[in-house]
Amino acid sequence: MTDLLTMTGIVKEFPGVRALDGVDLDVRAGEVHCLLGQNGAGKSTLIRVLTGAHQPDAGTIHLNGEPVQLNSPTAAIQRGIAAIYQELDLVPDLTVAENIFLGHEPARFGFSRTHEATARAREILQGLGHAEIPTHRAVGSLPAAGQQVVSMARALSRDARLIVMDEPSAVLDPEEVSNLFRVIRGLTERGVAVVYISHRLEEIRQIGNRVTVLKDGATVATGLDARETPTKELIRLMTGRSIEYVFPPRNEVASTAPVVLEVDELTRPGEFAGIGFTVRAGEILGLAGLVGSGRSEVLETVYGARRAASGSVRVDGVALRPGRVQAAVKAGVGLAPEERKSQALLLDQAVYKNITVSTLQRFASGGFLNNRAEREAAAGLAKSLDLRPPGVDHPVRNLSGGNQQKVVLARWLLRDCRVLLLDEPTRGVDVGARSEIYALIRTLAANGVAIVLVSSEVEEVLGLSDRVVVLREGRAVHTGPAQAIDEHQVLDLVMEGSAV
Amino acid sequence: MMSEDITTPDTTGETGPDTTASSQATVTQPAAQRSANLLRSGVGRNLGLVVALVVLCIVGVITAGDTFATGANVLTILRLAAVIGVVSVGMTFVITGGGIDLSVGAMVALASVWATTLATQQLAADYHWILMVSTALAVGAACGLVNGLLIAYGKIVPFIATLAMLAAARGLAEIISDRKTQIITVNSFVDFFGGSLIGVPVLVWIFLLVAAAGWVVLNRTTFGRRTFAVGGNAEAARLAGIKVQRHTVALYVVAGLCCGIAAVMLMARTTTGSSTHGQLYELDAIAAVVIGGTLLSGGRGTIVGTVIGVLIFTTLNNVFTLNNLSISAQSVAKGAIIVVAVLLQQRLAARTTSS
Amino acid sequence: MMSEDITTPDTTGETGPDTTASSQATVTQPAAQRSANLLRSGVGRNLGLVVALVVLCIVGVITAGDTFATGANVLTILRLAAVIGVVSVGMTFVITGGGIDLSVGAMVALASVWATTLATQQLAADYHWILMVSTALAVGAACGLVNGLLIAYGKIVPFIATLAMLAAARGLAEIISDRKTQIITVNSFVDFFGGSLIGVPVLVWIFLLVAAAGWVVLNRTTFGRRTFAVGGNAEAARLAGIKVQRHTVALYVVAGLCCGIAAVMLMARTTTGSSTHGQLYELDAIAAVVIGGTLLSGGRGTIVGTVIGVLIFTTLNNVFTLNNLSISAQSVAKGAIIVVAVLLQQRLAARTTSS
Amino acid sequence: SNTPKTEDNADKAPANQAAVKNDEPGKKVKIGFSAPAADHGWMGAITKATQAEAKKYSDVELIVAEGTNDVNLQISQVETFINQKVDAIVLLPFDGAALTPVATKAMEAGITVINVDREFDSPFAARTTVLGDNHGMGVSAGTYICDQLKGKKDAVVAEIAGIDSLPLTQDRSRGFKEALADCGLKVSNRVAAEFTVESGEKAAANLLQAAPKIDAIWNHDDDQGVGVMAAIKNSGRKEFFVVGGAGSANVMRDIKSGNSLLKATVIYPSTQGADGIRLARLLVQKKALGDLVEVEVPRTVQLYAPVVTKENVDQYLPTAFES
Ligand SMILES: Nc1ncnc2c1ncn2[C@@H]1O[C@H](COP(=O)(O)OP(=O)(O)OP(=O)(O)O)[C@@H](O)[C@H]1O
Ligand SMILES: Nc1ncnc2c1ncn2[C@@H]1O[C@H](COP(=O)(O)OP(=O)(O)OP(=O)(O)O)[C@@H](O)[C@H]1O
Ligand SMILES: [Mg+2]
Ligand SMILES: [Mg+2]
Repeated sequence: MTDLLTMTGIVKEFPGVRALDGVDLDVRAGEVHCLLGQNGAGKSTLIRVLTGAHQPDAGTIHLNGEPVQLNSPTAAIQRGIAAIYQELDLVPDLTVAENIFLGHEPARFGFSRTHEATARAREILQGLGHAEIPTHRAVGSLPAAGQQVVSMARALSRDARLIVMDEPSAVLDPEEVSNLFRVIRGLTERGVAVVYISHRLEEIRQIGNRVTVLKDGATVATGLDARETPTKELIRLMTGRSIEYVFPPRNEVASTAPVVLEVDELTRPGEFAGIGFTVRAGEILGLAGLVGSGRSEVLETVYGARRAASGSVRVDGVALRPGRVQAAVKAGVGLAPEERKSQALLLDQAVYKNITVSTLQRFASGGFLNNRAEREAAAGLAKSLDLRPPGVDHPVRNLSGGNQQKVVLARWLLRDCRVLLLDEPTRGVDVGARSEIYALIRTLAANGVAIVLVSSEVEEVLGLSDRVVVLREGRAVHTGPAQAIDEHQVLDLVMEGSAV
Repeated sequence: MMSEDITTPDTTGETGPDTTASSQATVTQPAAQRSANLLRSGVGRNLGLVVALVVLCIVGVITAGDTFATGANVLTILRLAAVIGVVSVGMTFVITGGGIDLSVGAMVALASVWATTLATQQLAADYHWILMVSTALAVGAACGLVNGLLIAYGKIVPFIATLAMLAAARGLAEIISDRKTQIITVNSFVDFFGGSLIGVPVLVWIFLLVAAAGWVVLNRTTFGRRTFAVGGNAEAARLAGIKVQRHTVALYVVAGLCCGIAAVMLMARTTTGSSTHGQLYELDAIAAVVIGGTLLSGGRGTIVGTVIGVLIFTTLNNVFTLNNLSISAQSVAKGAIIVVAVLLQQRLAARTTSS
Repeated sequence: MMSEDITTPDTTGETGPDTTASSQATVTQPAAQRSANLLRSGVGRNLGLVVALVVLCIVGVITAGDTFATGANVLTILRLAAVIGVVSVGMTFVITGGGIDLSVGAMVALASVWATTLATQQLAADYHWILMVSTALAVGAACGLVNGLLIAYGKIVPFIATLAMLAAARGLAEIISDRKTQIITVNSFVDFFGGSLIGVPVLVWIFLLVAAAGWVVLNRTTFGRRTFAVGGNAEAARLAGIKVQRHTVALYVVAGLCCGIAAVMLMARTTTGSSTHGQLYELDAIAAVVIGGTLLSGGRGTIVGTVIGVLIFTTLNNVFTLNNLSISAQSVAKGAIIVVAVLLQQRLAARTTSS
Repeated sequence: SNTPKTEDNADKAPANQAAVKNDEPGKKVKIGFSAPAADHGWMGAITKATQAEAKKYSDVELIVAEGTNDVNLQISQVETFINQKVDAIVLLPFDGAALTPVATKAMEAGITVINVDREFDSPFAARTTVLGDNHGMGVSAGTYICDQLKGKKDAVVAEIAGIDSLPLTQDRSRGFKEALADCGLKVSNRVAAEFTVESGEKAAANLLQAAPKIDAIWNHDDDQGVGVMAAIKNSGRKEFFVVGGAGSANVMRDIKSGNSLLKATVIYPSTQGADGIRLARLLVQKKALGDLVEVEVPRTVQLYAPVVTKENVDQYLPTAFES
């Protein structure tokens, strides 16, 4: 096999940060080349150099042996490079079909051919196993997973020789991931090369051919065999240390521990119905289910961000006023929402300001803020979460995706909550930080916080929670201790009766 | 602007902004249902505005029935709406594309002055009035081009760049005209644009044409799609291979061109070119565009809404004048009516989408 | 607005806008270095503006040295800056919080008229001029409250809500004053606000106080921090437990209050209240705020930048007057200078951050 | 003096003898001039005439400030003039009352202030005031219309005013109303425009709809009148006649031609600023106003508001302003 793409000595500097410091990457036609590295290692930056979104400060790129200059996304697209970016880059008010064909709309004399676009979009979505996504719906109204599918469809809509996928599976559930893999295999059979980024090592094993590992903006290993290289070795290459990738031991929840959160018959028509559960102090309740099963909606309703049509939420026995975030916050409920960019982050603000925004009162006397105290508190958390770069004065916008997620989490860890609602807390977080986060969640529970955890990784839900609730199409189909059920049973439960 | 963000979530809990009627439609809908949806969503989105306009008309009929409901008066309203309407169509493009243009009024003034200088009029008298028209269009487009270049390549915030153009273009218009009102002596020009076609004034035809063309371009062409994309998420548009900068320039040229057309219309209406033409058009146009439902932060825009917005403001003026209301009372009433119209629009829009 | 989106990415590929020098600072830095950073970042962000202002002053000194560089002239500039400066400080809050306020000029007019009615003046003459001041502040705050309620709870786009307030407040001012200029006969009022303290006019003191208070509130209090959060991402702010609606109302009340203060200052300067006061202050204030570096789409704002922005515009006026430029040429020059100042600001800001 | 086009009014046409003597160069005079924004033709003409007048004198240096409708800015312009130590200030205030304090300050600083068109509310704010006769304009227009409509009891008279919030507009309307009342008429329809061509056209278009039958229209301003006439032409209506205001050259030519609905106009001189310059110069150079026995320049000069009709238009056309 000849090399389709060779990148050598790529350097990219941002003010104050050397994101890429001499990276090499070579990709062959028809292979799935995996890119591994910790949060902030430079994976996304490398991808953006490859797609012409960033200009490298040094280094060369060869396509099919020819040196190329990719000085704009258009240039890269013209050379057959397509990408699914980590931060979904869709236009929320355009429809699904319009987003898929953005920039290369089927048109005659400048007039868009809507029917052709719709038909072709439907075809591509079908190929991705998502024929149910309506092509004329505004993308902004789709859930994160739906948007991810649209993003994939967009990459596929171009006749690309090389498709780059930056954490495409972060918001997908297991079934959808296998769907994605089917598509990828189809692509590689046709000789298309795929660069695949993920923090889930088991995915690398399933789909990858070769692996390149980045650390601190430099290539530390390349051409590793995706199936053969031991996990320990990969983690060591990425982090420089060895980490046991396991869940910390559970603390027993005393059956006498007071019930903190009681949710009863919570209903929002069209989203979920009759949801009820209780969480004791120190207990972790996991919500499992497919994407779209309504887990996020349940959390947001409990938090008051959505108003329940019926049903009640009680904290320490006191009913919360429905549809009032304030009431929930006052009662000591905190929500780490799933969409960090739109629901959580103040992108232009410094890291520490993002971390303290929910706890400002603590750092203020008479309304005046003590910046130093804020910075110190934030820095402490940044350290324990292994934030990279560790400074807390950068605007959050400049952080890598995984590190942004850590900032969101840090905000809620800082707050003394009675109830913590965590929606996909480890999305896009690397293995090293992941184990830190697990430990932190456990510590919080040990300190008496009632935690509700939503995650698309069944393993994580089972490994971390004490009890699980399984949701299917907005209804609870199973409630019970986490240890009494295994991954397959959960998957059976969530899939049961589904058309696929 | 914020409103969008705080508009929805608190009471209803919706976060998706565009849950119009079409969201229930499924993939396999038959064509008939699809067009019904289109109608429903089109009316639904603008229902409140239409209702506001109808209510206004009813008030007009009740308070000044004999004069309000005449064909002549309707044509008067349309003629008044025509000039600012054309400007507003251009403004809709710029705002949908995520920008703003404060210089529209000044561009109208400059174009009208340039197209009515003695030299231009002499040429037009010798050859054809089309020369005056092309001068106005060229001046408008050129100003738009400067705006666009400053914004897209000079990276100056649209508000500031077009504010600078406002000052500069009006100053230039004053210098060229020496602050004199330049009277048009080319009769063929005045006759053509002052005339009527099938009973409808030429100016109204121009307005209809520009609005229709604007609608088609915004909704049926790749240029329109890309305008939404650039306004909705410029970075995404760039990554999709759209030449965002070039597109931005084009949007401001469109706005400038519309100002050139509006200048021609104003020249025909007043038979003059003057540096005082088009005062405060920027506010009027932006108000019509925004009340029509175009998002000031970009990414969502509607020509139909803009046209209704323009009609609401002109009808309001007409009804006030017919009723001989004092100017001060007009102001207060205008403020109140705007608020009521928008509230109505929201409530009705919410109802149609939730049903 | 778009500019932000298309500003950065294309050529440089940067997306982070706020990479000031402070980004290297770590928590453990010594105090000296921290304050050096603060200085550097403060200057860095506004360096271009400061340079523009300095260049303007140098031009002033060269072209009209004997009068420009006198204390009296500096005070003239500051007095001129004071009124619009106070309005701009309020506007900075609203824009940083993701809104906009077009009604500032009208609120100034209404507050000035209300505070100078015969009845109010009679009361003030009988008791204390503080009654006139409180009337103006109350009227400003009340208008701001209405704006805020319409926007936060009525969910009307800020542009439209405040446009309605513009019309209504000016109309009301005309009705109250019967369109007559109301002359202030309470001498104690005029004497106090027209006077000086340590050689500096009371009006300038008020401006300094308001600006300082604005800076402290925006940068050192929870209220300010929340303003950034609400303007930067209202949904995130809401989910972080901030009372977004209540905060929004508060922001418009702040703007209204500033207009009340400005009305008092204008009353002192003109010894009148009038429905024609404050014309086009909305454009002037927004221009000063935006040229100062506050983001029109919210989430980023700077009082220092606003103050420099106001000073640039007022100094420009002063230099023009001193130099007797032809009036139309002044307009053209103004447009050109605005563009140059902004370009300068960008280039210099880019240099300091990349070094 | 030379070109009659931009200076000189009928009332002082014969003063040439003395004026020539006064015209001889004397001590250098630095004059500051400030006026509202030239957002309409008459205001533009005022500034132009003022500048043209100043150019005629080798001993006058004129400093013109940017026109503005912000009283705060205009006050600071006067302050700047004071800082510059000008000898005189010719001030057409946006709002007379609001500019009074700073004008008083200028007078106290020893600067001769000439108040033009919109009056200060204190006698200490200006040395001399040059005024048009706004109330008189209304009276003249009303009287003329009464004469033309004589006997017609239920005649419909419409009024197109200028910027309604200006005292001068209110004065004109008051005079008009009073004159009409004298002959038993009243204003049936009143709209206000903004002194611009465009606003005139807009206001007239609406007005013509509001009143299906009209006998006479008084339009306050001839520049906005261009738009008014365009709207009338567009409507095709001919049943009434129009009286203008201010007296632009265009309108006078129309009157002269005799085939226009415009039958008359009432003069409101746009040379007030120019007169202000002359008076300022005389005052600073301590000269007397020619043809007056009095050795001091008078405190108030109020210009006359004559009605121009086809009969006497030739007399006024040369001094009319080109708007
Ligand atoms: N626009 C920018 N300005 C400044 N620094 C940046 C910018 N973009 C990225 N960085 C920095 O570059 C480094 C690499 O970021 P990158 O996004 O490539 O990481 P990543 O490997 O994709 O991490 P993750 O797994 O978390 O997505 C980080 O330290 C980040 O803070
Ligand atoms: N792929 C999809 N295409 C279209 N609609 C979808 C899709 N996935 C979910 N939905 C709709 O979105 C709603 C809920 O989605 P949401 O993603 O919030 O659920 P969730 O269980 O919280 O999943 P996640 O945890 O991944 O966010 C459902 O009502 C469903 O109809
Ligand atoms: Mg990444
Ligand atoms: Mg979810």
